Amino acid sequence: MRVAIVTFPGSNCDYDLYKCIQLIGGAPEFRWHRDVELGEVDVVMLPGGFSYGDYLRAGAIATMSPIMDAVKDFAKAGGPIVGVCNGFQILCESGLLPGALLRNRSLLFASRDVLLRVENTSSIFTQEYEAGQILRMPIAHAEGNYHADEETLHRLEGEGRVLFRYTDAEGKAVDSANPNGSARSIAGILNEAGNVMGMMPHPERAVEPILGSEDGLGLFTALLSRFSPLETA
Amino acid sequence: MTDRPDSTGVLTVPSVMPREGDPPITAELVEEHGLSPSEYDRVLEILGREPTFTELGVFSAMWSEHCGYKNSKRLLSLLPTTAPWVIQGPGENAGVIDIGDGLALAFKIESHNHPSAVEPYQGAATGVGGILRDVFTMGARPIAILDSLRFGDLDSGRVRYLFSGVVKGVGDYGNCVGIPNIGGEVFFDRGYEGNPIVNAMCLGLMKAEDLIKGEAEGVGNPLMVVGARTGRDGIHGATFASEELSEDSQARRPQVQVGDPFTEKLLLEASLELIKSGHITGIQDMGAAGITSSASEMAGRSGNGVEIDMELVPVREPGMTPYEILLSESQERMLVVAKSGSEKAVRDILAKWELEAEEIGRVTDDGLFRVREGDRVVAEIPSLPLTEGCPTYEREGIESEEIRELRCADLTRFNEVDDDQSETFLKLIASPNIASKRWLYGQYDTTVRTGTAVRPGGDAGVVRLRGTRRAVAATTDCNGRYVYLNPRSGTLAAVAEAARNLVCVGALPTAVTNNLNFGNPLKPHIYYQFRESVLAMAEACKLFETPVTGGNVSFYNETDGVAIYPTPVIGMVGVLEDVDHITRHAFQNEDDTIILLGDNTDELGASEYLYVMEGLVAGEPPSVDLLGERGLQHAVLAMIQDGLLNSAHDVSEGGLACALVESALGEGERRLGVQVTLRDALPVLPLLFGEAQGRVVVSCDPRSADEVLRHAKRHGVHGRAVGKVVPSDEGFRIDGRATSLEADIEILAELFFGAIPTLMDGAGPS
Amino acid sequence: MKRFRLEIRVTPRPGLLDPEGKAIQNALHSLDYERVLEVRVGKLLYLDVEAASKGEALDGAEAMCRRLLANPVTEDFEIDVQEATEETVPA
Amino acid sequence: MKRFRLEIRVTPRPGLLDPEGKAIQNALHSLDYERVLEVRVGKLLYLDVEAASKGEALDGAEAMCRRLLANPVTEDFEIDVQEATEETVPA
Ligand SMILES: Nc1ncnc2c1ncn2[C@@H]1O[C@H](COP(=O)(O)OP(=O)(O)O)[C@@H](O)[C@H]1O
Ligand SMILES: [Mg+2]
Repeated sequence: MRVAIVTFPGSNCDYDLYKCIQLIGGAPEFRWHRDVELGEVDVVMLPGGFSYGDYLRAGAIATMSPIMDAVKDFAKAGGPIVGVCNGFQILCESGLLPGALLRNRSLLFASRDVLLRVENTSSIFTQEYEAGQILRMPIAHAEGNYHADEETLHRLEGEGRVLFRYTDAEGKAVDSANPNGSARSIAGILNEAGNVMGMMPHPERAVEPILGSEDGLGLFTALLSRFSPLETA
Repeated sequence: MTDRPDSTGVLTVPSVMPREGDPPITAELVEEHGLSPSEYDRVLEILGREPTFTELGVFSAMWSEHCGYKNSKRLLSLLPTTAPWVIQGPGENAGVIDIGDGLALAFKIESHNHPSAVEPYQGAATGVGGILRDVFTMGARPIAILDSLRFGDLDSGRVRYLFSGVVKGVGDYGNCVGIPNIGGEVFFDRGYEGNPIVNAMCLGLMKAEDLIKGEAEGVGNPLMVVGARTGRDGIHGATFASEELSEDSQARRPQVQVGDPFTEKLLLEASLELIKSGHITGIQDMGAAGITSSASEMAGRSGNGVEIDMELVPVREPGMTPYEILLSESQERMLVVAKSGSEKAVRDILAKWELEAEEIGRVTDDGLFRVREGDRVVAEIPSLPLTEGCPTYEREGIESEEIRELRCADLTRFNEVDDDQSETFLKLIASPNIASKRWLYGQYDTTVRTGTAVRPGGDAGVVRLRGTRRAVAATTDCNGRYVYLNPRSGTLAAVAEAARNLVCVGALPTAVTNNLNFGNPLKPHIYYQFRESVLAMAEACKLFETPVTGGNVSFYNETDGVAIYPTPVIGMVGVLEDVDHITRHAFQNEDDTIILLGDNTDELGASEYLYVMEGLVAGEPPSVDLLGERGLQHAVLAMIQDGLLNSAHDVSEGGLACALVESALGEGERRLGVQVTLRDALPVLPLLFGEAQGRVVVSCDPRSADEVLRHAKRHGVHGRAVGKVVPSDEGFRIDGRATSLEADIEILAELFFGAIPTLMDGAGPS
Repeated sequence: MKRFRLEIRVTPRPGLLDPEGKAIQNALHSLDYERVLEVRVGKLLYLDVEAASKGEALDGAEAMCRRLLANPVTEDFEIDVQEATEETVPA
Repeated sequence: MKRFRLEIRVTPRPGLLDPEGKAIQNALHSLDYERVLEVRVGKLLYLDVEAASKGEALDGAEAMCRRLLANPVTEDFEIDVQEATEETVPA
């Protein structure tokens, strides 16, 4: 599995994703925001961080980067795309995913572990999880409050495109378990075609016991299982 | 610069000329620049003539306390600075130590107290920015941040404003650059009401061979400014001497530096790439006094000279004078000495990171710091006397009578109480100095870079080192109340506590950086505090074999003539040879045996108990037995390395009762109960809440308890099993001879985790 | 070519929660400004541009808002334009 | 008592670094809006208040700006006030 990790000025989880892909036996490659081609890759990942300092709106300026045309073409052609945190914000800002990420309702940056319930296990990203499985992984963001109009939310729910929801340990999506005020406790979603996903929590930070959780691994190994595992660049 | 005569040939250089419009040098102007008459005589001697206005500004900055260390240098020279593992001691942007496996750790702490008092958000943010640059200019990639903060009591709106602004500033900057925060401290006490303390520490990792220094090597090599443009930010206060102070001039010349972490991130990547590329010979952060200090210090260290042209510096605003450009403290800038012929390569690397690099001068062989404005030379000063020639002083130090009285206050009346302390106990748990600091570090990214093995909230932060079995740990510590009441024992306690914290996570204490936050050193009672403190630090660091590789001095922390508590913050780093030794402060299993190492004493002086319950800052702070402390720490490390311990936690503010609560609650996810019996023949208050030093609460499997006690004995440490970990619904219970303390775990958790959020709720937007 | 100063006001769509506005309102109430009934927070952008005419400056600004400066899902925008005079040119 | 709508514009002091403005300007340049010469970013606040008169509303607003809404060290502010009509009352 060859994974292109796109680095924007201000990305700061590119390296973490890189190590994570290596860990599971995939072949990561960095792409720079000024590149115009992605090259021969199986998966594209947009990392977390503060592209362009989060100035204007988180993820907004990154959508103007030269590489984004190639990313959009890759999406159109059905290639799998994962956006984590700032990557999720960029996907929403660029229209590859619906909705927007607003400032956390606490108005504070939120950094802690959260619990997520897996809502859909048929997507190419979540097929290794069990339905209703509770995952633990860190969040670290100031703008993770997912917002979309009622109609969009309705469609997301109806089409099984809500991938993860913030819940408590019992799997209940209670308000106190919602770290940022997201509509319907949404933590991660899928596009209509099923090949583009974005999430605010950081699965790549939950892949080794020493980090406190390995629950993020499933997302990456699910993708790996679709491609020849060891294809080193 | 190419179209000008060879700048290394002395003969072709025109002589120094005052600029048109420069104010005349008068005794008042000299005084406003903070130079004493005898210091000014030294300036005349060095120059052999009267300085220009620009030169006066340069001397004023370089001989300020901040750059020149005039009131601290002599005492600081007494600190131990060497050990086989020290690669770089004091004198560079950051200290560097060997941590094994070919890796080196660069680390340093720095204060931003004054800027944070004026504008908490930007002050704290730029403080973090500065310390990151100190570390990555050494060639090290920053891997962790710690922050050490002090404020007044949270019941004041102004304090809450400062606190929330500072925390947001520290967080936003580090979060954006992508460096995890792994720890630090915050302490609230009226002693810091008008004058908060904001110290930031950074750790960076590199291969030992990648070390690069801030030196201007190679005559003829070009000097380049890289990064942000120069504006009128934070120009030395003395600037105002050049014009009448008016509302208008205030408005036009904001002294506040605005941080841009986005540019910093790019600068970080570009700098590390530059250093790897081999195209540069030196690099230095432009910190205090900007271009002046970076250029002259680089010249001074190498023994060469530099010539720079102010017209070549990219500026943000038109009409800036050489004086302003030289002294501007605009952030996110570096000074680089490139190899001759590598100018384009340097520019290309910066361009890749969307940054500018401009050539502003050259390294010369004449040992002079020369500043041009086009064809005119506006300053020409011998580099070495400028950077090293600042007069240093030893001042008179006398203890304050008033503080001595406080220390000698009679506290025996507190030995009389023996009734139920449950209410007191709950009050203490909810004191912001004891309660969980999650409100604060919940705003800091602690997990980015996927290296953080122990996050903030424990005794010390731990970062694993990828590709090895190793990890590094770091902590900052200082109880200013102790140091206020007794500078000597208070400072010994700070060093001892830092080392103890490292040992509790399983690390061997290795080296120290310090931040000496004090009042006005010209006052004898402040200088007394400073002297006693530095002497004690030297003694403790020698004994713990933790050399001091750098640090920072912040004087004049006073409001309306009242100084903060003397606060010599100890930033200590340690090494774990095996990540399997990482130990946490939280109890892990029901039925584990709780063992107390070290002695309970009847000391109640300077305690959080006295502050919270009586509003008192008084009494003799807990005494420190350095040798006993060393034995304890060796014992704990040995137990951890033998795999005996399930948790280890040092006893500090709030005493034994509070330490037990912290271990029971952990980070709040898996709460456990506690049943402990204490047989000491001690008065109730010191037994429960006294802050005797040299104590650690550990827990282990009951079957290992004997082995743990044997280890303790072998190291001459008093150890005894005091109880066990129980399910949380069995509650929290301490039985003493004359008292018993009981509380519900849920209530404790609510107070412990809820205290600061409740106080900060409705603090308003920042 | 003339120089124009554009004032662009970007505001959250009505109906969208504005926690910052709410927090400011609460803070004002706690400072005893009880008669503050509602607070909404937006973003203000000043753009200095060169253009042949006011109309051109305005058209450019609208395009920039649509493409980047405002998020169509959550924000509305309003633009004022005036020719830059000595006074409006920033220091 | 009448209802007034205050528009408060809070802007960074001239001369102060405005990294956000700079980043937006660069982004606009990369979108080929080369003729954007300068961008400054400020905050926009709409306050609906009750007051006896326009003058009272304005005085109150000034005090609120000084005490809370603008940072006196780094920001300037400007206030416009108008009587609230059906139209200006927010949804
Ligand atoms: N308290 C201290 N203990 C030991 N060394 C110190 C202390 N304070 C400053 N130093 C050393 O003096 C040198 C100058 O420090 P400093 O002026 O803080 O550097 P800069 O501000 O440029 O980063 C540094 O190498 C620093 O490590
Ligand atoms: Mg420095």
